Amino acid sequence: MSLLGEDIVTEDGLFVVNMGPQHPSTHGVLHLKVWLDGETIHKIEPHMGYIHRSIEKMSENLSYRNFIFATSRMDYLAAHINNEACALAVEKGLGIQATPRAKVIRILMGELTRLASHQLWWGCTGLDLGAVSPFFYAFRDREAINDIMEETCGARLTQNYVVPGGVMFDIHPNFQKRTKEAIANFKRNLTDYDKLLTGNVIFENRTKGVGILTKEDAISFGVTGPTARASGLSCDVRKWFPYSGYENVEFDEILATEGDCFARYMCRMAEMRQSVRIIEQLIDNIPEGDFQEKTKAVIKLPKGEFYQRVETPRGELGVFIVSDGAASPYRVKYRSPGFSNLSALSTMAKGGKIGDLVAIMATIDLVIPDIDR
Amino acid sequence: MQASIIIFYCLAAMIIGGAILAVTSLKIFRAAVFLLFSLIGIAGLYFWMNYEFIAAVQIVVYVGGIVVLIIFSIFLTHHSGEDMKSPKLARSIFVAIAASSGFALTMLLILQHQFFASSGNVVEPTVKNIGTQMLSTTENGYLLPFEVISILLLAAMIGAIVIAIKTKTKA
Amino acid sequence: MKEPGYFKTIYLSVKSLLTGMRMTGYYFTHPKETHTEQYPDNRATLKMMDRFRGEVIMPHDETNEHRCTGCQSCEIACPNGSIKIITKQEVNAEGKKKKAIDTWVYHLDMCTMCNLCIVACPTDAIKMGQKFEHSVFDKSLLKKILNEPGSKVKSGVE
Amino acid sequence: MKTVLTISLSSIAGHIHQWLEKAIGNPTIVYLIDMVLVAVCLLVFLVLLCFFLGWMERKVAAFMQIRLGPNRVGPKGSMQIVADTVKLLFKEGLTPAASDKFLFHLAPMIVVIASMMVCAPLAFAKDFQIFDISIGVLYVSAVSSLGIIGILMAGWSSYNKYSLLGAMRSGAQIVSYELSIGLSLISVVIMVGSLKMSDIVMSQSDGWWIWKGHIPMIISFIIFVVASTAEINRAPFDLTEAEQELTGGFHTEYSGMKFAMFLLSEYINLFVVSAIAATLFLGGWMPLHIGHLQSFNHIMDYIPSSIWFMGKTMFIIFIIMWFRWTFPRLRVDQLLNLEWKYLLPISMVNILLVTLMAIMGWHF
Repeated sequence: MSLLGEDIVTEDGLFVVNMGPQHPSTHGVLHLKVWLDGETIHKIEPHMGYIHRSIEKMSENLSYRNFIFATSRMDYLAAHINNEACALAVEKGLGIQATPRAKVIRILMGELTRLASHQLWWGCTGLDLGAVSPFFYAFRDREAINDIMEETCGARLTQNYVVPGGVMFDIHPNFQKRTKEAIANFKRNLTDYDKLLTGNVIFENRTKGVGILTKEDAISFGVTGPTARASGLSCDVRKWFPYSGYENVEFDEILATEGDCFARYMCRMAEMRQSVRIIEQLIDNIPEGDFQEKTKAVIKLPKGEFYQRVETPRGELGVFIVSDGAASPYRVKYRSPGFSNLSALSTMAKGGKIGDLVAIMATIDLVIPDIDR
Repeated sequence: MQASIIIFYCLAAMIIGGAILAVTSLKIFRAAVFLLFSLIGIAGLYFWMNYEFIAAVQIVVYVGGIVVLIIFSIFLTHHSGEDMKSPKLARSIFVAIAASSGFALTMLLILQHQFFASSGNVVEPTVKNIGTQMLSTTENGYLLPFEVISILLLAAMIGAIVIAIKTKTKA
Repeated sequence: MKEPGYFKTIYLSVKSLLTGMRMTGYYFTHPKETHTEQYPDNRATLKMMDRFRGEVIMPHDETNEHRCTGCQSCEIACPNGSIKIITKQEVNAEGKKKKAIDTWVYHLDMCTMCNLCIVACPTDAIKMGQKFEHSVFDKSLLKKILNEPGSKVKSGVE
Repeated sequence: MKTVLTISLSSIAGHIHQWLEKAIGNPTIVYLIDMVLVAVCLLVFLVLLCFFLGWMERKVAAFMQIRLGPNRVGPKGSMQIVADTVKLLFKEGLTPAASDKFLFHLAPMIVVIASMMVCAPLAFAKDFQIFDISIGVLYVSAVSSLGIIGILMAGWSSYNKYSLLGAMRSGAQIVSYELSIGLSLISVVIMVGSLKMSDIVMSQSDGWWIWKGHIPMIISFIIFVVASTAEINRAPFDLTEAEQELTGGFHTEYSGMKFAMFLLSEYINLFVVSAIAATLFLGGWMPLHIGHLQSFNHIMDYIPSSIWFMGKTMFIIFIIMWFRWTFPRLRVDQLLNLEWKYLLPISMVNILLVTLMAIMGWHF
């Protein structure tokens, strides 16, 4: 066995390890080139593009009704929120607003999506840190939410429930009952989560003081979402730029100051509680009325540029549409949260061990199709 | 032929074969593994002689300690996978002469020595006896040799640390 | 915050570990909590959610009539081009020429079940079916013709 | 103690030996046949045991994770592991082109042989032992250190960086955890005054060491279980495999039968470690006896000694599995911290306590 060559061992004796594109903890086809000094990380270079599907380019050839469906495939764990962002951008262009009922349904669905996404993240964090069982507990709770999605939207993951002007059809008669049950169950099961990971000494050791991201770094890398809020950067789009009526709902923006993996973990755990709070406020107060504002069969946006941001479970998703007045957008650009969050990975992981890198990747909650689009 | 004799020859073959391969192998990691076999063979020989305690100590110290340290130091130095250069002929001849004269000297001593059957109190090699003997300071006690031998482990430890420390050349 | 002492650390660590073990132990001793779906065994009784989107189907009534007029709204609405409608000119009883479907081709392999075609259909001719076991060995089997042979459009559907 | 059952494992073994002596006569050949018989029996036993442990692990994991586990092949999925073994047997054994082929093939064998060798001094039942060596405990700790060489060889010869990192981790891990294992073994040896397995078991005829030895023995039992979990590379100490970090560690490149051998050795090690813990602290095959409750003790004697031994071993195996399916994995530096900062100092103090107890006779 000979250890030579630039891509294996550098002249300084640094070990070059290609983590991914097929690696159990990169959560998809992410390729990280890692320079190691023993087990200590010296440098990381993310290589992307393994799952690039040109969603932005595809959107230029689809009508304003149709391009929404493609965004379900970006951040597939928050498909509903992605769809909502696009619909909101189109509504902004048309100068209309969704009906009050549709708005509340969107918030409810969005928060259920956020819960489901955070539950999956919690399970995967446990899995990445070597505990297999959390994954199954998380999936038990996530399954209930997926069932709600299936009942009302017709699909479990890529719902495509949002259309410009509202939602595609009204909620299922069982929706409220089922949601209340799921939320009640989840509130009980949340103590399991704390017992299994939050208080566990091994987990705390693995995450506390690991992968620290300072507030300054978070700002300069454009990090958003719970990852940034754990560093003390207040950036919740739902608070700063309320959409869909989030301004009428009571909830707290979760902030922490440590900026380490444990802070990110606790931020997300607290966000789950906030999501539950929002759902509980709204579930009995869905206003009556139309679920969809009337729009023309062929939507044409006026000439101009429209930008809409929403808060996905991973951070700020921006949809930027340039319209030349035709029936399909001239240019669409998505500002995906995963991409910016990934850029901070190298800074966070430097000086840590390989095990730390896995913990950091788990707590910034990467979804690779969201990064590549 | 008795089973015991067969086992002895098997063990002897293992020791000698392992030793020869360890010296002749050009891959340093393989050499360490062959050395391991040789040491295990020696441990087996102790077992064969019913000196179980010594055999276990042989495994603990040499196999579990020294060889692992050797392998570690091989890991820590790069380029360990390449073949070593074959030694020069002159050097090989010199080593061969040195080794065979050492062998001859040992054999000479063994052959000249008058072996006699031990008489009287044969100490049973039980753990209790070994423990008492090892820590006794009387004439037949082994406290001093025991301590001297522990220097071997110290030397191995220091050697491992020296190899592990990378000299950082600062520009 | 003061760091807890040596023994307190040990006590707290062991306590936290035992809490976790108690939880897994609880589930181990309570097999009723099992959440496994009995999927292939419960095929006979398995009922999907009524809005579940499995594939596009075109319901025909007992007289082999469907509601599709061949307006091609769905074909336009489909983002993936998985619908292809071939129309023909038909002469009806009054001697008027009328557009009707010849073949309604559905490429299941390209479909993403986005429901946009169903929303676009003005006559409710198509809807989403609940079948979800679509695996086949030959890809060409995924190309389906939805209108049954000899079927015609229901009278009164414009 | 009165033998309650006339048919015991030891009497069967004795009968076979006597019959062989009568039939053949030549002591050398009888001895060789005995050895071969023992080896075959041990192999069959261990392989069957590994099948059982594999099934047990899956079921334990499944029930802890609110699912059902394997339930297709055989009753309750019990034949699943057999199906998996058959699959591994027929699988192509890949060898990386740049690997050191000789060591690559040798490594799994060394690992398996080392773990099987440790079985020799185990007392499976009353008077039923392969080799009642006078230094039993020392032998166990010596031979179990051989397995690490196999892991180092596997990691180095695979020509894979993940494997190499895994091997390095395993080296550091095993070398340090052997210390606290040794110290907790010694605490029993101090109490018994002998390294012999049979003596250790006999010394517990009136109570197991975990009861007799008060708190220090309980501490050393816990330390032994924790440290041996680390020694056999099981979660939460499975850094050498660390699927999420090193994609399988030292056995990343192994497939087919050679991978199965690593798996086999993992389960044998699990069994051996638990068996030793059961022998040293829980009385081995010795039934549960409580003080002077003669009738109770008598009932306990009716349960065959082999069942006592296996029952205790399975109990400890279950605990180790329980660890695995509950905890996250430690990081490599925390692993060493745990050993050098907590386990080792505690077990050193514990040794002093045990010695004091032994001298003062403060045990039952």
